[in-house]
Amino acid sequence: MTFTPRIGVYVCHCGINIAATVDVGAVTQWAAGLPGVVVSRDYTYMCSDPGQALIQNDIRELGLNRVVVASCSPRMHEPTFRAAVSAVDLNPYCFEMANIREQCSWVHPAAETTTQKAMHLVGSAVAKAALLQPLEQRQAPTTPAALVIGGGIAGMQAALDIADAGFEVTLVERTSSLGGHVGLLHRTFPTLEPTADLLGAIVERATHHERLRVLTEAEVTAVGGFVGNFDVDIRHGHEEEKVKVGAIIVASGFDVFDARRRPELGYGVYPEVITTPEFEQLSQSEVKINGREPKNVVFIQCVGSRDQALGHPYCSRVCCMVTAKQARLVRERLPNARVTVFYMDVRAFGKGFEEFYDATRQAGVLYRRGNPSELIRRGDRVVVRAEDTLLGEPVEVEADLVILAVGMAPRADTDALAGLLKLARSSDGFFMEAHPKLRPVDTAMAGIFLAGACQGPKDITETIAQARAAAATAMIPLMRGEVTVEAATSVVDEELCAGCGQCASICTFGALTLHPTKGVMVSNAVLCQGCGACATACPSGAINVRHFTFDQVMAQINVVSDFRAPVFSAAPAEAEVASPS
Amino acid sequence: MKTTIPVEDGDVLAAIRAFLGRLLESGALEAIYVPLEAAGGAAVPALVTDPARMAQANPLAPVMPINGARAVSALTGKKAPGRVGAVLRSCEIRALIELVKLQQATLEGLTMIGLDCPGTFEVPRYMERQGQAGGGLGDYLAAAREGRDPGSDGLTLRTACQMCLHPAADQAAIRFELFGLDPTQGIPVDIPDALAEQLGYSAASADGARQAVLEKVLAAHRAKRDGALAAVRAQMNANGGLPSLFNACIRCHNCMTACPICYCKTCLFRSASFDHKPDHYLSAAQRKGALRMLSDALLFQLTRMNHMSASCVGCGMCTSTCPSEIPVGMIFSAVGEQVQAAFGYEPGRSLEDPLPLVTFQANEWTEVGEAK
Amino acid sequence: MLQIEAHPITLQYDLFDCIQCGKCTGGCPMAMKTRLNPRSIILRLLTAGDGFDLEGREELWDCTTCSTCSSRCPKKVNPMETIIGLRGAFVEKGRVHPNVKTALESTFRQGNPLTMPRDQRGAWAKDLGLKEYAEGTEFLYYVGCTPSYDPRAQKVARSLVTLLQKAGIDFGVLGNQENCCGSEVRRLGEQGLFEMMAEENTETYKGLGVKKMLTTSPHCFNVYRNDYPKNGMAVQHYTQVLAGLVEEKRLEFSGKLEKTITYHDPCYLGKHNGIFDEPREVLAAIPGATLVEMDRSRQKSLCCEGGGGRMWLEGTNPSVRLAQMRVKEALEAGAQVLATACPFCLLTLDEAVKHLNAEDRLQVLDIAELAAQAL
Amino acid sequence: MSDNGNFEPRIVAFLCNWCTYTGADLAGTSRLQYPPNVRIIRTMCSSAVDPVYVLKPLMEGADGVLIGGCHPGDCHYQTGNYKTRRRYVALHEILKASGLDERRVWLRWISASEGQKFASTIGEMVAAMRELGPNPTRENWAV
Amino acid sequence: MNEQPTHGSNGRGPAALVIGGGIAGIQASLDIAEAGFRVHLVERSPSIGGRMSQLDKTFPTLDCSSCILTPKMVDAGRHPNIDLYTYSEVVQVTGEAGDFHARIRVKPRYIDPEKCHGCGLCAEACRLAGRISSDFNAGMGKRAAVYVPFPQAVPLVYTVDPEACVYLTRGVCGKTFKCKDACTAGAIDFDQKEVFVDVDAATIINATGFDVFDPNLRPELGYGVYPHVITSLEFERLASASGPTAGKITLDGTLPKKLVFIQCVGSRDRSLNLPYCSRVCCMAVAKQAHLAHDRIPGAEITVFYIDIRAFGKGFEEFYDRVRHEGVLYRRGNPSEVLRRGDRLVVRAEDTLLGEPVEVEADLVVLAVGIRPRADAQSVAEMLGLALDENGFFQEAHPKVGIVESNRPGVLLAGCCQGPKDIPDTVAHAKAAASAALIQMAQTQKVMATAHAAN
Repeated sequence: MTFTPRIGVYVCHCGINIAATVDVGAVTQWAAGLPGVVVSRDYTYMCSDPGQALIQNDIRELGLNRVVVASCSPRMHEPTFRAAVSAVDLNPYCFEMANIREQCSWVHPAAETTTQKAMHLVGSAVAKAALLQPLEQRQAPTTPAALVIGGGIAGMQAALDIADAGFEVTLVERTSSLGGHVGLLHRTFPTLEPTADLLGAIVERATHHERLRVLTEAEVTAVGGFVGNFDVDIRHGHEEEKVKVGAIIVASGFDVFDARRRPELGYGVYPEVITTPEFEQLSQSEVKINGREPKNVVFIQCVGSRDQALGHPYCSRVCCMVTAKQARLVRERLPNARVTVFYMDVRAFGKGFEEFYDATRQAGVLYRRGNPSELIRRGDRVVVRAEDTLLGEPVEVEADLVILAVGMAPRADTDALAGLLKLARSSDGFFMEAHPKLRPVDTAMAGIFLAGACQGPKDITETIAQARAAAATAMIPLMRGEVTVEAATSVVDEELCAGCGQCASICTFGALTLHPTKGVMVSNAVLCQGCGACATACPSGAINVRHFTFDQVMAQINVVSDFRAPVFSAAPAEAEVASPS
Repeated sequence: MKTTIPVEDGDVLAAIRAFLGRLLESGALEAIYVPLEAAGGAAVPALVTDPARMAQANPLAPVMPINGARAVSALTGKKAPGRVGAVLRSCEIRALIELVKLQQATLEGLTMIGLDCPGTFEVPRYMERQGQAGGGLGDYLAAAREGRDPGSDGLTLRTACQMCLHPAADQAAIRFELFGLDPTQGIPVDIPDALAEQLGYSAASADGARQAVLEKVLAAHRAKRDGALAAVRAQMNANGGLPSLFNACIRCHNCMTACPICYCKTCLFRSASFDHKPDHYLSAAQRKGALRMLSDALLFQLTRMNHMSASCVGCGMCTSTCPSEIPVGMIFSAVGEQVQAAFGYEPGRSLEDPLPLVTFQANEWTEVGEAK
Repeated sequence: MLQIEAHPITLQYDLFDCIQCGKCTGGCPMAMKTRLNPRSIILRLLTAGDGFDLEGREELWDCTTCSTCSSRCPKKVNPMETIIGLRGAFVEKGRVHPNVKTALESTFRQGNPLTMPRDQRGAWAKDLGLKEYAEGTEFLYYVGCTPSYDPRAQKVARSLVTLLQKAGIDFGVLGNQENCCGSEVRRLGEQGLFEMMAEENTETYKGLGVKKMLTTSPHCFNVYRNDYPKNGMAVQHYTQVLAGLVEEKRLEFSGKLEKTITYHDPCYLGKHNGIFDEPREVLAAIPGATLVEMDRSRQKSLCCEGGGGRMWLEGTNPSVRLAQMRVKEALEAGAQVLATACPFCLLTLDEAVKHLNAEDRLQVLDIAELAAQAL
Repeated sequence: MSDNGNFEPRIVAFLCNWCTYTGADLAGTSRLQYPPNVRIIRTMCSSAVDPVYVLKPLMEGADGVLIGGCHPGDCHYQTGNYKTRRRYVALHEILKASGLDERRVWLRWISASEGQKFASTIGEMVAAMRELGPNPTRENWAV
Repeated sequence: MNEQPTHGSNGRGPAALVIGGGIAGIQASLDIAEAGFRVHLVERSPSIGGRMSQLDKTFPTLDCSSCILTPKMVDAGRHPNIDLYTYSEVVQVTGEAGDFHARIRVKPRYIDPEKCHGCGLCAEACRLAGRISSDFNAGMGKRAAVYVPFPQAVPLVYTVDPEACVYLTRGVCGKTFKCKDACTAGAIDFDQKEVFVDVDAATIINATGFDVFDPNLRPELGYGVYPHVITSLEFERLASASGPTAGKITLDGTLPKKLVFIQCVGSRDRSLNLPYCSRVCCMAVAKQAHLAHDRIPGAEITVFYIDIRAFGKGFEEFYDRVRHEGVLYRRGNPSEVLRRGDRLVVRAEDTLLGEPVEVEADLVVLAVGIRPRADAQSVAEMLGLALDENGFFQEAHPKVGIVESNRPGVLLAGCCQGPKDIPDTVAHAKAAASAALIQMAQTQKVMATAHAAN
């Protein structure tokens, strides 16, 4: 091929994030000498408008046909720069990034070796860039329908929003009724509104919405396809059915921490010891323990939360306010009862929470700082033994009702569901969002979104907010009516392919088949997810994944395997080193 | 069924030729792949359709110019064009089965005709041997009967054959048995019942001492093999190790060309990916101060191991064709043995065993990938 | 054994509002030198259950009622009042320091805590020809106990009179009829006596038709303003009055005062009542005077340890005296004059200066005195 | 081999885009320091790491090669890492059998949330390669 | 992002009006625009980005704020479905859900946005260069009278500050306009007048954000008196690579060795009628303590707190990590800050020791709380919205109606409704987008039928 690369290299200071540890100037100058490079520049913030303009001008002025930016992780800014280059009609796939921040300047000291590493990474990117090929992104139509897994408050809210927006929604609930954990609550904080009031309305709407199909006692058994066009198998009672949807929202909820895992608290041993969910039930009838009204009630917070020893290092976010609410209820129902709350930190962070906490104390609830160590039986009562860390003294509090504020845990079946949907999980075991800040409801799987406590502990308000957020994000492909098909997929070289079919046997997505007559393999770009396992399986190098081809990777290897301190070859005449900053 | 082919005045070869001829005449097969004796005494693998040509056929010639699996792959492709037969040795059959798994050949419409194989000589040895007294067929068959090495001082079998653990062509449909038997009295053949009836053979068992002799042969080969592999492993692990073993390699790719498993249309190392620009060589040379030309010799061998060692049947054709007399086959057998052991895989045993690298289990090698 | 019921107290003083943040104790000037820990007291009351034993809690008498704790509490709890309440329990049981007993008795009998005869109260002003307050007089000048009897404090009252006369203010005094305001009685926990006095005094002022009152002491000013039942009487501290006069140019200083002055905010003027600027305005108006600020000024002013009945109590740790720390701070600030506007501060600081032998370097003067000098 | 303690090992790492590469990014955003002896090449999945990619650097004199993938069960492509695991086992046998030190090739499962694990893995590998000493192919031009 | 589908012929379908260009407004706008509807995004300041653009790192992942925000800003600035009105204000809204009419006042930048490339020559030339304190840098950096708030501003167009510009304030600026002379693009235009743009919208999202507490209201803490008492926002700018000290945590060149962070300044404070928890300070302080530990070798860092509210995903783990790094957490709400010699002294009670303590400090950082915007009242009146008892915008229902307001069709996003951290803000904004999309989908149906009718 007569193509000669004209590569522009752009090295970012990222303020001082890179410049403080990497000699950006040296990298820029070194890059200028690399084969194919016609211009090499550095700038404070390549991602800023002027930074992007710099690149765009060079593409126009110097006729660049390949661009390399050395800055942060491609996971951060690749889309930004791809958009920038395509804005001036350079194919976005003719762009390559060198990750000299996350994987270089941020993890190494300011030293020659760090700069050398940066040079290698840039060289590697340049070598790959020289071999990059323009690719076309295709659009595929989407099925204007959604699947919601889980019939709790999150699932229902998400389903309703999508249905209200005019799309068919299938809601799959494992149990026989809608409502999830919220259905078990008596009243909500901080308004003390009866749960039934708010939940009832939602369940009512969900069950009667014209575009919302509720399947109870149902579960998803298989998920195929991809964003915009998922094929879902659902086992519904005894029959199996298949639905096609464009987006999937996971709202599978959480499990309650099993207080037996803290045996020193006597749950399951002393009838006087119950959990917060159990109190929700109790508080709906007359509050009696062992047939009599409790006179001394003690709440213990952080049972199964903030507990590294039990693998629950995280805060369950709701217990503080659940406790405050229940303590208030006890004061209302049993005006003569003494109510004590043992806490480590009171986390009243939500709207109206601190005020509610104030009101709870004003109602006569005694808050004592300390994490009770054990419960023991003394006569017909139990004794809570703790240190009041503010008195600095060990204390014993007699109680005839002890309520353990149990935390939220990932559902036991999270694994199974994760496998089914190919979802990643955070270290705390909950489903992992695509980005904790800016993509809190997306997952790594395009078209699959998270709602509610399956992503991490949340109260009702946050759950609903997040459910609606998931709904909005899921609606985007549905409303657009199309999704962009991955361009970096596998491609078969018919000249080289011997049709051995090893690729087909290894492909998870059934993207490869034997051509009926040619005796070579054929790849289906829509099914192909671009993992590249096929390319590895092919001994003759007949299959390549676009944008990650054998030649491109080998070119990178050739650069990075050469650990000699980078040699400065005199920059070719037309190459230009420039530093506007 | 087991039957016996009658042999007239001890001419075993004639009997076999006649038998092959009848397979064609009877229309049981349309063509048969078998070596024909050609001018100069060479035995040339050929596809025979004319029964008359069977006069030159010599399946008993102790030589294997090519691994027949390649030939069969060529003439069956993804489906045999007609009713084809192929006279093959065990190593050829096992290679063929691997190729079938790799969709480079098919057993559909193919009749495999196998012989007990006492071993083969390198082509030059075979030619020499032709002239010599006692180098004839009789001695070869006798060696088979007694289970001894048909080679003699100076004229040794191919090393691969000396250490062959599969001398019997178990997977063949039609199987000529030689070990522990005296074929001059009639050649015991294992043959499908239908075909036997068509050709008018009736059951007749003459097993004799075959099993015992086979054991003896295997024992001898195993001993030989262990010694040889131990030796080559010693070399591979010695200072310089594998690289020095391949220092003599001229990257002629003969090993790959002769290998029955290397089925690629164009080897990766002959593709554009390794057709480097001049500046590539220069910069590569600058790294270590010198660059081997042609480059990537060791990488080529290692990659080939990685591609085919799981399926290597140890036919030794690579060694036979190596102009630098590198013990390629020995090396690949040594490596292949370990790879195959790791996956509990025996190449060529059965079509049922999946190729180890295109399958997996979720709960295997769970220790792999975790820090020790 | 001095058992009290804790629960009613927790309710009376909204102690459940407390989140134990410690802002009270952190700022408490006494916590630095004694066991006094307002936060801890509140928690102990909250966790006491039924009975709470005050035995041995002498530190409750260390409190100067400076109100640092109460003025800073983010949850609007009032530790100072709680402590005063607890003092009440001691008083009820008669378990108080003899000095306190004397002060209280003296107030009850003589109308002043200083054990001075009632009929000598007006003596300080004999030669000033002040008029008795009568209906229609603009201001009732409430002199207060200390300025009436204490020779040092009397100078303040005299100076103030001069200024008021110079400015032509129409004011009158009650002379021997003047009765203690009860401020200290209340701080000492004798709520009963205080309420009785408050009633009497209110009656008296009603009878005289007093509309506007000015006081020498911030303590009196505060008690009238905040502790007395509402009575339609406008109370001002004299510094407010002077500041007003200065602003209206009714009071002008012809004299000069080439001095570096720093001002010590009295707790009952500043923290209690947010009066920070008026005293400074008066000082600023004095020709030649250079005002410097100590680091701890305004809301952060360090208590002189004279409030809350501490004029009669040494406290549990007399070895460290806040007044002396204060004087050192004034010296660090480079002041020649330590100005204040409270008789208690005046006396404690004066004593501290003497104790530190700093008379030649630092003068403690009341703003009224300074102003009068500048006339 | 402590006499090799002072040499700087050269490591090439192939990291899967979804887990280990992201984990490496996390190590960066968390500012977890690790030795600069590693050069990272991003692949979409560990199963895309052709053994040639591993062998080539070893031939060029790299002292170690790291393959990083998602934990078993977490593969973004469902089963890619299971395939990787088999390829790795095969490659290990080849390296072992052929006397090329298999201890120079590591496979590690490092998730997107394991920045710390990534950093420490590099640390461990650098130390281990120091112990092994320089890859002989560094000097051997005739490979 | 090329060739976006847009509902309705060339985008004349239903549109959304988003007020406020912080992360909430940006996120809501992007979601709506991506779904194919037109968005009018109105930002009062010269650039979108809002508070988040002032932050250095974000907790608990520590990824740099501008790194994750900048792409979103650029996307919003570039999006074909988003009409960006910066340096503009919505001054009037009439109509009802599905059919709002809004008037936007575009303030004069005195710079022609078409001509300006944001090269900055004017700012260099300006007589007041380096003399106007920069709001973006929380008053710590200095800029010229013509400026962009920060380098990654979107749009990257300069603005003449009418309060500062010598010409605009005094009517004359020397013999010749230095800025005009400097500008090669001829973009400077002092005759520019404010213009009004009328837009229609099916729905309105109010994302006007928040103010921070003014610590002068807690005089005992010495803010404004002691230069080395700063707010958490000022600390962010100090720690930021793009800040006035390029990331060096210093006010006078020397690195502080002893740092004290004070939490709940202007939060949980009923005496100042700020009874609520500001939700973000605990983690912001944990993050800043980590940064200080990270940037100042051997620094002694103390955090005074009342309760540690590490409630979010990964928060508690981060709090654990910061303590593990050696940051000392002491439970107590400092009562006052004093000067002692050249050092500051923080006086507090360590409530767990039960003793008053004095902690020396070279730098005291006040974790100032989140407050309603000063102009919340007037915005509320303009939009006909209610405010809650704390002055934040009142949601329709605390649980099921958190993005709806009392006025149908007008939605709330982000901190204007109450304190939120970034993930919660983004989620809230997306929730608002969802409600908006529903409204717009329905409006579109109506439009379509109406269109079919005639």
